[in-house]
Amino acid sequence: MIDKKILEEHNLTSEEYEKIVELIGREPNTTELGIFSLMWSEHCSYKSSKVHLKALPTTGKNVIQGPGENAGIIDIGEGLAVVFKIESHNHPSFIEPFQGAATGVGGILRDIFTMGARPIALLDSLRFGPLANSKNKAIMEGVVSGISSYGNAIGVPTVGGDVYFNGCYSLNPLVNVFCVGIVEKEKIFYARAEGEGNPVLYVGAKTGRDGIHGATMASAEFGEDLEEKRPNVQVGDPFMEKLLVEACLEVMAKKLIVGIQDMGAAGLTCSTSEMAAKSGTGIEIDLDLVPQREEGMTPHEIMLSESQERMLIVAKKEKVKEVQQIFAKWDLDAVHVGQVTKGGMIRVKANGQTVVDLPVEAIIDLCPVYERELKRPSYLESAHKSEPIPLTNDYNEALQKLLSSATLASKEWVYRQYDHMVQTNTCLLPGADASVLRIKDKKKALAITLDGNSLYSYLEPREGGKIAVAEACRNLACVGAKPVGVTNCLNFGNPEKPEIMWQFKEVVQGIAEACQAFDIPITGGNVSFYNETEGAPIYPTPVIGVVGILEDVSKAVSPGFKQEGDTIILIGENRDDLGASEYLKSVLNKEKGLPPQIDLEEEIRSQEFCLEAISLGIIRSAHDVSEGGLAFCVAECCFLNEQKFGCQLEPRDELRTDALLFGETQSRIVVSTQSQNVQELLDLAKKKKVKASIIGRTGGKNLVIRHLEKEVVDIPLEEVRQLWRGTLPEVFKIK
Amino acid sequence: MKVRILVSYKDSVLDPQGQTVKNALHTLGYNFIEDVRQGKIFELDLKELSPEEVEKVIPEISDKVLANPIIEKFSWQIIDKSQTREGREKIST
Amino acid sequence: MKVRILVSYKDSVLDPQGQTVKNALHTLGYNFIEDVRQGKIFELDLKELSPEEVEKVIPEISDKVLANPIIEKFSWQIIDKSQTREGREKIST
Amino acid sequence: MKFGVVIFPGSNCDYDTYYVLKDVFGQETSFLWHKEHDLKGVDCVILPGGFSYGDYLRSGAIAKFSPLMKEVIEFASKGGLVLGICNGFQILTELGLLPGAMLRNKNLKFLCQFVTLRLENDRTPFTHKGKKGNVLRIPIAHYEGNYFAPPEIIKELETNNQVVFRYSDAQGRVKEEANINGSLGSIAGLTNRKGNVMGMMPHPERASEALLGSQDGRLVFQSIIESKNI
Ligand SMILES: Nc1ncnc2c1ncn2[C@@H]1O[C@H](COP(=O)(O)OP(=O)(O)O)[C@@H](O)[C@H]1O
Ligand SMILES: [Mg+2]
Repeated sequence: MIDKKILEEHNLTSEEYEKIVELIGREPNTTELGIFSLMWSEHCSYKSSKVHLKALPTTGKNVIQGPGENAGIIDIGEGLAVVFKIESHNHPSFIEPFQGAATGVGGILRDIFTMGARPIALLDSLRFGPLANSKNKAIMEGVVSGISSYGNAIGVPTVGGDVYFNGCYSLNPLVNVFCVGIVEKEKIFYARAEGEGNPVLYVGAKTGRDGIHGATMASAEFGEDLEEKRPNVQVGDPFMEKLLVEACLEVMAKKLIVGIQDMGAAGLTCSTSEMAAKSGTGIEIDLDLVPQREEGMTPHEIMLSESQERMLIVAKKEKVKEVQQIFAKWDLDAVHVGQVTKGGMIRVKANGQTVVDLPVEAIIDLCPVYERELKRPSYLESAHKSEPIPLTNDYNEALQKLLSSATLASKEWVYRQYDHMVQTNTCLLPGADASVLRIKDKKKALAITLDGNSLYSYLEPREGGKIAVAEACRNLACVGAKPVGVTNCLNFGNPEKPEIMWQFKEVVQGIAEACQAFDIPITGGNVSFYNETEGAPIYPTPVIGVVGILEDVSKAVSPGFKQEGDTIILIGENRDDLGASEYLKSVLNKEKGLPPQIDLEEEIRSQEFCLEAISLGIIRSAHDVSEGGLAFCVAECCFLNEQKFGCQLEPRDELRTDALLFGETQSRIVVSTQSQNVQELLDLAKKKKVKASIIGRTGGKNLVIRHLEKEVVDIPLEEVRQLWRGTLPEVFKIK
Repeated sequence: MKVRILVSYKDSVLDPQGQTVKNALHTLGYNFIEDVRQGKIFELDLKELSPEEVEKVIPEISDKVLANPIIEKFSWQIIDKSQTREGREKIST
Repeated sequence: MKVRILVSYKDSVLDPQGQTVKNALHTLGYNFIEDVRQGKIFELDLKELSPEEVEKVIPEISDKVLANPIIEKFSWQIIDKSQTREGREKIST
Repeated sequence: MKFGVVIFPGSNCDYDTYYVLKDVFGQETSFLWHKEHDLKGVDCVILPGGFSYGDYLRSGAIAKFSPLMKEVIEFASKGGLVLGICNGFQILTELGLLPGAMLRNKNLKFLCQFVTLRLENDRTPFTHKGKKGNVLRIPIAHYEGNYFAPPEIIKELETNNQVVFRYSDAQGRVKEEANINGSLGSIAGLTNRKGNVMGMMPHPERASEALLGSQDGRLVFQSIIESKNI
């Protein structure tokens, strides 16, 4: 008998259970109930987010595949397409940082190569609690080495990402991994189970009792029972995955198969039912044939296992031998476990008995959808209440504090653990605004970036959503690339709470608005709810991944100043925007105020100007102004030049000095140029209707800023550079 | 005194390292090997502690620092010469 | 039968991992720990072999595959339940 | 010059190396599958970087048993040119074609970054286009690249002038701060006694095109290509 307790264990409500009974016309057995529990979980079904995600623009003339497949696909011309997707692995990374993060990388890689694409780059967006706490430190150390161990071994470069620190992530780190692949247009593959009688093959690792209920775990808060949820963590095997990549790409290139799907969350259950659903067919499998790592596994366990590095393939009937030979070459078995059937049923046998007999439609399409209650959270009022910000009289010290805050400090400690050069395409290494990857033998290149400031989204969710998109696009503009497609990972608290749902809706609206303004499609993404531990939610954290195209790779621009004596020009305007700034947070200890308000029209003009100036070859460096404001931006431009010279700035705005130095007004870019190009640059700015002001000159050993007739900053560059570079290594020093 | 702590994946957890070693050994013809599990070992030199102290402190250290109880298990032994001989320990040179 | 093979750096080779563990333990206040060396352990399940066969084959495998004789040494033991108990083996759960 | 790039199941710099030889240098280049026994008549065998078997045990420990390695050993013993890059270097030491072994990097972390190297021996088939004392900027990407050998071997290496590259600062000074992974003698690359087998941890194939930020790695490939003349 199914009682309340059993339903609770399966994370199903009694209404949901009644609906199941109605749909299948009988009571489900326990294996079937497990299947519904997984497939109707928030993680797999998007039941709370669906209604809001509709707001996102998903079409465009270059979109080959929008949301709904393993990854999105954009046509980039010359017969090529770019395939990309982002995924979260937050809960597992908290429980077991190393393996949680590693298997996150493994999972997103499978999403890309199942589409026939060779993965060419990974990026990671990480959020941790303050490093003064040794637990957070251990989580970060484990996560970074987990990502590095998997990505490096498999030979996909991790070329960028971002890391932010905030108290809200202390018991809830975020690990979002973004993967990009390239495929020839006519070689794209989909998760299809077409052709009645076609064999279903199981390849890759054996099935064990791993992560049973992982998807349900990602669909519930962590509470007291954390310990019990622990065994849901899997160990990644990048070597196995490497074999899978090569073998799968080979059978796909030879067109020996019909469709392919990885077994990620919800394992065999999800792969069989999704493949069948997309093709209007059914699938029949025999669990006795499924390779198993442990003895005595029940059908329930086999169907729900989340063992990593497994794929399900529907092969062409007459090509099975050939498929198996290719897998054998890579020391892998391709085991024939079932076939495609007519009639839309998932039928599973074990020991000669039918243990699952469910209509695909009930599992996938008829899952409940919720329009949950919304409520504007009450914290906003007090957080927005304006209060005087004390003026400091030591800006040198303030800048040093900022530079050595974990969020702004150099992330070299992180990315030097990642092989970011393998595949020899990385032209702009991590450290730039966006990473640039050449496409061998082509003139054009890809530029990729990730962004998402959750403090903005916490203090004004809609603005935060907009800014995340705008800043990611601005990062691309700074290297000379035009955005072509967006993916997003939305990390939030418990959607059953009206305040969280409101944050979600607002952020999504903001993202939608910005994507419409930029006219770029969202081709997919991921929603991670229930990022709460013992009732404390994380800040709403949208992470935006954008892929762009650089028409001529040789014109890529990097953020570091290039030569002494160059003119420094600020694109955009300095305003009094200290609310929600990193300065308030790390120097004055306040997470308050209104974030900067973005004018998307102004933003687009700034970016278009930057792109044109780069294509004309009249700027030598470009770096956007974001967290830390103008002073930090210019400091980074100095740090990133190899000759280690400083600069002198004298901006003439009538503003509070702290706002001028550290305010986070949007749509600003700092560029540098040789004196002979200054006039052309200013003329172009006029033509493009953007504000451009000469604010200083590169050179000297110090970073000097004058404002309102006073020298407000004057520090030896090498000294602060050591501070900025040394912050994370100092935290993680081996004693 | 010397304590040896062995840390390895729980039996239900996949051990890719052990699997790879097993496959390599099979390729080399050692087919009588049915399974391999790989783990870590820590040899600790300690100040002399009472048996009760050891009983308390070693599991504590293992749980807190050496093993991740979520996926790993540990076992430990006090090593003394006589036992080692009994255990037919051999050091290759 | 089960054989356990322990592989660790030779004493002449620096063991930074062991050092790091030792330092971590000291930071946590376990100051009575004087030294830590870290190594690898392999647990092999074998078909029943004669004592002579084991004597031959285990060192062979260890030398050829499991340990790199330039930097590592190995030792091994046949594990049987009774010995394990003597060794005061404890499995945490 | 005919090149062969060996593919182990977990190699991941195989294609990078192939691309440089074939497309950048225009050389006849083929892949050599590790399970076969055929060197396809090449003049130089390259063991590329990567994680040949996942490297769970020790880097290169399992690759040394691949069928093709028999042929590689024979080829080397007859004086054929063999270059091991990164994981390839680790495999060469496991095979015994080069002395020594690799420990984990001294900071116990994977390291991926450009480093500077001083060229110590310009009289090998792999470096004769350079000059002793040249400073090269080439990236490394490894976890186990901390070269170790017993003192008597190190002495022998020095006496026989087998050390080819050492980690140095940008001015070519060899000092402990520049010895990024802790290698004995700051050794980044070495040859066998005869000089026809070289292993190096840095990746010359990642520094052979201007677009990638350095062309210093070309020295190695150019030297091999022109090695028939020495
Ligand atoms: N987790 C990470 N993994 C790899 N690279 C990272 C990571 N975090 C930051 N980086 C790199 O460090 C540089 C600075 O990051 P960030 O300050 O977030 O840049 P921005 O604010 O311009 O987006 C970027 O080049 C980024 O790719
Ligand atoms: Mg930026």
